[in-house]
Amino acid sequence: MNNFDDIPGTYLFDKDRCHEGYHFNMFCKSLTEPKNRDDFKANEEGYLDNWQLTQSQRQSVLDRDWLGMIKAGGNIYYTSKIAATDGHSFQYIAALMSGTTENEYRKMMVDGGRSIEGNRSLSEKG
Amino acid sequence: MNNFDDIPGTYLFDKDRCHEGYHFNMFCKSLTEPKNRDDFKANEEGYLDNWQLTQSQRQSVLDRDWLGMIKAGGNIYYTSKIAATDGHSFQYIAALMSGTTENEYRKMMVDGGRSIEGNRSLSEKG
Amino acid sequence: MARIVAGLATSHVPAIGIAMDQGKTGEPYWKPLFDGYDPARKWLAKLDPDLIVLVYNDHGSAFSLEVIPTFAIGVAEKFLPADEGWGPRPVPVVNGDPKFAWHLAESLILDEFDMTIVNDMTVDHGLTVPLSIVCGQPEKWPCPVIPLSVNVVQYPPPTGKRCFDLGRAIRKAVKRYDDDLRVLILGTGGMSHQLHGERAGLINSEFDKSFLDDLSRQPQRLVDLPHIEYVREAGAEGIELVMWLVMRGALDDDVTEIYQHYHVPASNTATGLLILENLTE
Amino acid sequence: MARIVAGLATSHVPAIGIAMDQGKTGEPYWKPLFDGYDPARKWLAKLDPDLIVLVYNDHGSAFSLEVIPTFAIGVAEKFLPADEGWGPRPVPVVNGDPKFAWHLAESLILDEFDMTIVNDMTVDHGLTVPLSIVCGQPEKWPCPVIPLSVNVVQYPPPTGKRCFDLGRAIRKAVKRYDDDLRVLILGTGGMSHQLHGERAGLINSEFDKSFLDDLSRQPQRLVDLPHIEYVREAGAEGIELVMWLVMRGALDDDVTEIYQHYHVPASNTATGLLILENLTE
Ligand SMILES: [Fe+3]
Ligand SMILES: [Fe+3]
Repeated sequence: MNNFDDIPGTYLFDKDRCHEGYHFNMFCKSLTEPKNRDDFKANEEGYLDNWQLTQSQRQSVLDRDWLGMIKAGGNIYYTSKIAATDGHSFQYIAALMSGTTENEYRKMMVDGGRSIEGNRSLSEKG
Repeated sequence: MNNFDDIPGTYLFDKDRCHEGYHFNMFCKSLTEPKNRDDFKANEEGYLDNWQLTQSQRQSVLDRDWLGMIKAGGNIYYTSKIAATDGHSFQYIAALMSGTTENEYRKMMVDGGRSIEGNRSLSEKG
Repeated sequence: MARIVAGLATSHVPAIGIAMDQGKTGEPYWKPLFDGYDPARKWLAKLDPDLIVLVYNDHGSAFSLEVIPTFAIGVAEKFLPADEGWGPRPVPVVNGDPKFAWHLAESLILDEFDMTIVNDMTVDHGLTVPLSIVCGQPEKWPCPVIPLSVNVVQYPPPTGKRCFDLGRAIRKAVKRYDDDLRVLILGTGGMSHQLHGERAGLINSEFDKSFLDDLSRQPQRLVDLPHIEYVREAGAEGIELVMWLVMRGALDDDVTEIYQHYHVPASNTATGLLILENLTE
Repeated sequence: MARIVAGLATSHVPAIGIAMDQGKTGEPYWKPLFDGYDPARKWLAKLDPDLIVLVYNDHGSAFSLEVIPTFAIGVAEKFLPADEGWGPRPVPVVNGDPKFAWHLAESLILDEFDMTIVNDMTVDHGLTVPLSIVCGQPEKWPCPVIPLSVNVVQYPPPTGKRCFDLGRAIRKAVKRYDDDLRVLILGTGGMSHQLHGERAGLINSEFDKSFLDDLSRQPQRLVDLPHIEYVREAGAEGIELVMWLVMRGALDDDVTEIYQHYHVPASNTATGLLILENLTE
C-alpha cells in the first residue's frame, strides 16, 4: 500500500479531503469573481453564511489560519484565492503554514529551499 | 473511411455540427430553468437576442421548423427542450421532422416503426 | 469484499417515465410494455442489492455542450431529478454513496480510465427511468445508486471496446472494495431508435434481438461493432446501446440469462430489457 | 500531413507571470531566471511553429471541484485569461484552432482516451505563464494554442504511464491531420515544489536534475515512477511533473536535447526548462 500519510507536513488532497472540503473549496473558488471578493471583504461573516462550511473551516477563514484551512479539507489552490483576495502571495501563506515569517521563508528559498533530507518520511524523521 | 453522410435522413451530431450549433444548443439548454422558459414564452425575439444565433437558427426557432433546427446545428436532445417548453413531446417533433402528422407517425410506430429496409444508405435507396 | 452479482440492461425512454408519473401504465398502448416489466421488478426485489452502479447518459441536463465528459462519475451524497424542460420528475431523490463512488473513481483512474469526477449534479430520465422500470414507484429507491454517465450525445462516444473494458475495470474496482456489498450494475439506453431527421421512427427489431441474444452469449461481436453500424442499423440515437457493453464487461464471461423482454413501441423507440446473473452468485 | 517537430517543458509558476506583468524581470531576484529563458525564446522564434498543443493543469479557475476532468481539451475559437483572485493577467487572448482541436479530440476518444471536450473555458497561469516564458510579451501570441488540461489537483492524477501514452496518441492524431502543420508540444508544471503544509518550500534539486536528464534519454524510468515518489521527493505539488510525460510521449523515442535550464527559486518553486527536438526535423 502507498502511504502518503508517512510524508511529513503534507496533506494530500485525496478523496477524503475533497469530500470533507467540497463546500469550503467552492466558497474559495467563488472569490475568482470581483463582485464576490467585494462582498466577502465587506462582510466576511455574512458572506460565509451562504456556504455550508463546518465550524472549523469557517473559523480558519476568519482567523486566516492557513494551515488550519488545509487540515479542514482546504486545497491550497483554492485557499490561495482567499490570500489573493487579501493581496497576499502564495509565498506569504506558505511561510505561515510552515511556521515561519515571510522574510525567513524567502531567505530559505533563496538559499535553495527546504531540504529533502529528513523530510521524506515520518519514520526517517524519527 | 466511415461515411455517416451515406445514411439517409440522419444528421450525426459530430464536431462540425457541434461547432456550428454550440450557442444555439446552449440557448435550448437554458430552457431547463423555469424562469428562462417564462422569459422565452413572454418574448421569444427578445430572449433570442441574448444568444449568438445565426439567422437560420433563429428563424428555425421562431418558425418551430424542427428539421431546420437540426440542419442548422441543433442537437435533438437540446431542440427537444423547446418542444418541452411548448408542451410537445419527442414524438410530436419526430413526426414533423419526418414530414408527417403526429397521428400518422404514431400509427407507424404502433405498426412496428419505420422499416430499416431501404433506409440503410443513400446508395441502397438509389 | 464487494462483488457484482448481476447486471441488467434496459431502455430509458422518457415517455416510459411520463406514463408512470401520469398513471397511464394500464392503458392499452402501455400495458404490454409494463406487463413485461413485472418479472424484472420481482427479480430485483428478490435480489435486494446493496448498491447499484447505473451506467447511463445525460441528455443536456446536468451537463451541456460547454463541458462534455466521456465518462463521469457522481460522488455526491445525493442527486436531484433534473428539470428537462417540463419540470423535474416526481420521483425520489437518488442517494449516492460517496465512499464507494470515490473508491470507484480512484480505482478507475489508477487503472487508466480518464474519469471526470462530479461532486454536484442532477440526474435526468437516463438515470431515473431505469430506476422506475425496475423499482416501480416506491417512496424511496431501495439502495444507493452510483451515477456513471457516458457521452453518447456528442460524436464520438467511446468505442464499444472501451465501454466493455470500463466494465472490466469496474469489476476489478468492486472486488477491491473492503465492505461486503452485493452490487448490481445497470446499463441503459437504446434499443433501436432515431429521434431526429427524416428517418425518425426507425426500428430494427432484427438488430435489437440479435443484440439482446449476443450480449449474453457472444458479447465479443458487439464489442467489435463500429459506431457506424449502430447509427445505420439501430438509428442515430440507438448508439446509446454501447452503454450496455459497460454492464456486460462488468460481469463474468459466462453468465446465466434470467430474463429478456422486447417491445415496440414506446414513443419513438424499441424497448428492451435483459437480466444476466454471474454463475458464482 | 501535420507533424510534431519539437517538445518543450517548463514550470508555470504564477510569480513568473507576475514578475513579467509588473516589469520586475531585471531585478536581482529574477534576472538569473529570465536570463535562462533567452535561449528558449530565440529557439522558439526560429522554430516558428504553426500550432502549439499546450499540456497544463487548471488550478481551480476554469474548472472547480464541481466537475473534475482527468483530461480536457479546449475546442473554442479563443480562451480568455482567467481571474485567479487578483484579476486576469494582462496578456493577449489565446486563440485556439477549433478544426485541429476537434480533430484531436475525436482522434483521442476513438483511440480510447476518455477526453472531456470543452467549448467554453478560461485559461489560468498554468497555460499563460508558459506562453509568457517562451514568447515574452508580444501583442499577440505567435500561433494558435490547443489547451489540454490534466487533473493534478485532485488525487489521483492520471498515472505517468497514462500521460506518456496520451502523448503517443497525440502524436498519432497529429500525423492523421491533413493540413501541413508544424506542431510544438508543451508540457508544463513542476519542478519540485510544495505549496502547502509544514513542508512548504521543499526543493529537491537532485530529483529535478535527474528528471530533466532522464526525460530526454531514458523516459521509461519516469513513466514507471509511482505518484508517491513525486509527492515524497518533489513535493506534493511537484506531481505536476507527470504532465511533462505527455510532451515526451508525443516525441520520437530518440530526440536531440537542445537546451536545459534549471534555477531555484521562483517563489516556492524550483524551475526547469527543457527543449527536445525530433531527429527527423
Ligand atoms: Fe437516452
Ligand atoms: Fe501548477
